[in-house]
Amino acid sequence: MELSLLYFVKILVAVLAIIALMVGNAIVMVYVERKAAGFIQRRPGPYEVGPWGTLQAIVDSMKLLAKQIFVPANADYILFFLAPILAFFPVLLLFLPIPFGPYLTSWETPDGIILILAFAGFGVLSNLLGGWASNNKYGVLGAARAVSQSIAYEIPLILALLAVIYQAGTLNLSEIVEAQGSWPWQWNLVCQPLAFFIYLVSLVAETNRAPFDLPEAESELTAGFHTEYSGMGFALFFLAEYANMLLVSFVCATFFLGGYKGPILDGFWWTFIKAYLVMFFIVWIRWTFPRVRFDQLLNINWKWLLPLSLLNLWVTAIVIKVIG
Amino acid sequence: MASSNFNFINPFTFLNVQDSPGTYVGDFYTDNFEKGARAGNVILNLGPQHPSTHGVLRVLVELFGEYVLRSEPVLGYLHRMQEKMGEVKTPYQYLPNMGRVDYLNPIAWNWAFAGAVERLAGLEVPEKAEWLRVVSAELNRISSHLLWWGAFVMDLGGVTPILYAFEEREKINDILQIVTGSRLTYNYFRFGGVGQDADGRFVDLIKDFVPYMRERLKMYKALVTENIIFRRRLEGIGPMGEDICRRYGATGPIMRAAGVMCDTRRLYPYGIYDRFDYDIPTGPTDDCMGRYLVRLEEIKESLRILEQAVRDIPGGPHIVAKAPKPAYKLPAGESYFTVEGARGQVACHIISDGGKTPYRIKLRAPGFSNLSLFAEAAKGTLLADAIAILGSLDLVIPEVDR
Amino acid sequence: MSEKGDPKAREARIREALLGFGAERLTSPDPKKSGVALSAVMPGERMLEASEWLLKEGYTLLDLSTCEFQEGFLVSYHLDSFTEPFRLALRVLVKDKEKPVTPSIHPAFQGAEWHERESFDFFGVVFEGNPNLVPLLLPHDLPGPPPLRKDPKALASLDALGILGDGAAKEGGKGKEGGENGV
Amino acid sequence: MRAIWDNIKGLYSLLVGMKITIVFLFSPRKTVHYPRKVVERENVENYRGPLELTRGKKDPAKTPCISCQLCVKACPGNCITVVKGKEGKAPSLWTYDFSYCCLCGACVETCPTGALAFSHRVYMVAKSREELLLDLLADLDDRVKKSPQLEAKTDAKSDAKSEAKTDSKADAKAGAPAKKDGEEPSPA
Repeated sequence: MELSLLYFVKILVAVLAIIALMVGNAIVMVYVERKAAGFIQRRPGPYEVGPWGTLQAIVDSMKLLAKQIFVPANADYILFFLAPILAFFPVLLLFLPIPFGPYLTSWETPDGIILILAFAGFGVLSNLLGGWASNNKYGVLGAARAVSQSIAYEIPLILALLAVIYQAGTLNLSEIVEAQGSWPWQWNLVCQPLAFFIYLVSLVAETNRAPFDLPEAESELTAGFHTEYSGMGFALFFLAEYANMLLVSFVCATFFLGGYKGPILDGFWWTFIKAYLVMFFIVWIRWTFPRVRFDQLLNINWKWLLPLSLLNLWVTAIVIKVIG
Repeated sequence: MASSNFNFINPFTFLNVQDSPGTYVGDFYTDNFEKGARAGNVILNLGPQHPSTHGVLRVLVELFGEYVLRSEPVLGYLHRMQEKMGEVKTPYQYLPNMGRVDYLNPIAWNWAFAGAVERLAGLEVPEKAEWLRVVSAELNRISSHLLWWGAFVMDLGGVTPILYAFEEREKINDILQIVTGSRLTYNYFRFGGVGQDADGRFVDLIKDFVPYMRERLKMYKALVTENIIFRRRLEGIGPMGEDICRRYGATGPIMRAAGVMCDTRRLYPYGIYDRFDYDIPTGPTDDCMGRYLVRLEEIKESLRILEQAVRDIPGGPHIVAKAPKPAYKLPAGESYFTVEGARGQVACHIISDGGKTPYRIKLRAPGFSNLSLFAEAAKGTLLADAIAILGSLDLVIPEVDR
Repeated sequence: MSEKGDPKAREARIREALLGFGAERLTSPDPKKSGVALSAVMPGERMLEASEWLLKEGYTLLDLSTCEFQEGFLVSYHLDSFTEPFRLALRVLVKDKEKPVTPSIHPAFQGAEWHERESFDFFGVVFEGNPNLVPLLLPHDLPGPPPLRKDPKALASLDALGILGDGAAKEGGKGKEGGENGV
Repeated sequence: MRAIWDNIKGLYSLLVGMKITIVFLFSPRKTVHYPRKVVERENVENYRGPLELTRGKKDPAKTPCISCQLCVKACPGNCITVVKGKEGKAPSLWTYDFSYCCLCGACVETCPTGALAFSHRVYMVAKSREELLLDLLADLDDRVKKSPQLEAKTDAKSDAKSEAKTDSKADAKAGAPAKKDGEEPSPA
């Protein structure tokens, strides 16, 4: 793969498209989430701004842009401002190897999933910095929770993906999609149900969403690591959260739900439909379940998910050896 | 410190501050609390503005990691000196204050004060008024428990159930509005009766409400009570046995969850409670789950009382013929009247010297005693558990602070 | 916990015990009229012993209601056992108005800590032995005398009200506007 | 072993909870969307809003108030001011500070002539404290202008009921914004 001007232009266009996708996704998801929350709670949700409240998210983001950024006394200035930026920008990179459609991959790389897993760790770094730098005890507690949660759940997440990687024999995301068929029973969901379940649980924990939203546990730590953030700082954290959700949903769609393949007419729409179904699932459980406690959260990981994912990996390896 | 210029600081300042007490200038209570703290432990102010302290309670906690070593509630952020107000107003004028002491369970407070005055003055209450009192008190108990249920689940991170609880609460508000005219701070009782008689719609709505509520309780059970996350969060958390309850004076569902059948309705029957057939639920366990289950059972028992009440409605006037006027003077003497509120024993102690206004009014708030137990129950638990214990005490801060 | 038995025997037992702790003016007012079954004036220094005994009997401190009279501060401890309808009102009369001090019952009833702090806030009665006697409901730097103390002219006499006697109020103290301009 | 089985059963309980919320997601909303819809008339009728002067039995345009000041004395919040007029007993000024009112009803209950009643203004809005200082005589004049004849009480009730029926019918037409309730506008 040679580096040419065309190649750079392609990457540049891809990055711009990804930024547009992330911002657009955040706006859509804020609306969907609030509307879904409203409907689940039997109230209309956003209603007044625009038809059916569709402009609510845009107006909210305008408000956040215009808000004063408040810096607490004794906060660490550099880190305080660096943290939201660090939360947002690495996610850009993570979208590069995702195959949205058959030919719609920003950067076709043989080890795409390695890239994603390697840079996914940046998110928690920003949480840690944000909580630490804001000189707030809630923030520090939230940051500490974020780190141990993220580190713990990365392991079963990787192990669950590894089983699929064994099966497909490749680290390239497009090839993983190609290894699956068009019909739902040909997807990895069917032959790797346990891995799918483990991945589903871990992705909720990795994105700090309820019922695993301990770093920002509202009723305990007010807002956890972003307690002191207002205006754009908060907006960037928010954006990063939704971008992370979108990313793990795309990875989920790619690995387990057949990616861009569908019963009729393969294409990027299938990826989007599947990813947004996963997103809806995340939203749905957020408004259904109470939050787990921190030691329970770690127990679920170390006592259940980790052994199960190891078992799954082991069985997969044996089966592959026997069959292949 | 205004941060107009950039100040680059040592990132370890945070720890250093903790190592040398006195660097942070806390207020009176923080300093007082800090004296007992071990160096290196974090002292955290939960509140007065905190999502799960329900109003303006402030709890100082000393944390080691996430473990609560010590805690001390700091009250007084909503103190309104209700007892002093009672000494400057005539009893009749003081009655509306009772709705404001505990805004979630005003009927019990109405009853406590009206009962104490009636006891002192020797006023008889007509049968119809007693019926209306019982019905409104039970409806109010259900609505108070419903709001607690929602808020408690919200403390544990489940945001949705509180809005389901509000659906039922709105129905109860509709019913109580027929007789009281208001939806929150009811001022319904009068000395020697109640303010307004009920009409047919009142009874019809109650008849509709009882089966509806039973159906909803099934949904509550499936959605929350049997949820594994919820159960794991509550089972075995914050045990409060009979001994600790007695030492701290905790009453109501907390004491009943500890297995003591303490209920003023049974022990000192007031109103026409002795006519109805109902059970006093006592908890299977004395932990948060036990307290939760006791309260849900109490909703069922209140529904049973309502069901029996609408079957047999007495006639007659809703207030005595010569009801006390606003300038009514209490006879000299003392009286003590207790009522079973949603949170425990509500009591009113009146001393009168025969003057225009009462000589002294003491309001016994159940939440006050229940909260004093928190410091001991939360010792050594995780922060999240401490929040769950705080929620399970069912606090209403205006009532605690009075 | 106290055994359920004959109410009269129980009353006799509690009476006897309270007399042993130095109770005076033991009366049993009609519970229907006053709300308490047994009222007694205790010497302050024996109150802790009495409450320890009552805790063993299964009693609970309901509240602590202080009131100012001409004779001093009357601290009423309301206790209940919840197993039988027999509520007690134990009173301690703190006679010294300049320095009102009485021992705390915190070692027996830990819940009394807050009630005592509340009385300290409102009346300035000091409870010796309370581990944390700082203002609870009022600000710690509230100027002026405690808010529920009354104007000396408006003070009623304890005997005239008859609340320590048999409950029958005598004519007295009538016409006084209690607390309207209490200091 | 039992703990493991419990946890697996617990997963089922999570599915039950998810089923409940997804059913609610697709079931109709419960909110009464205020500017477009209003609550039923029956619910408004027993609401105790700010005070209003009733209309006299003999002369519907006059208040039966005799300026006896009993309500002023009874009020715990001292929010009523009544000034007696020069001719007769009728008041010349009747103001009432709603911001101090606790809606306890002491005035209504003490009034010897029944001149006071609670209005049912659920939708009253005030933008400043001054707007809450209500002049009840002016309010009475407004109402008299609107309907000079005093309707009999039973008529008013049946009227309200029929209106409530039309309201509920309008509500039943799915989504169609119900016509505005016949509520009296709040005094500005």
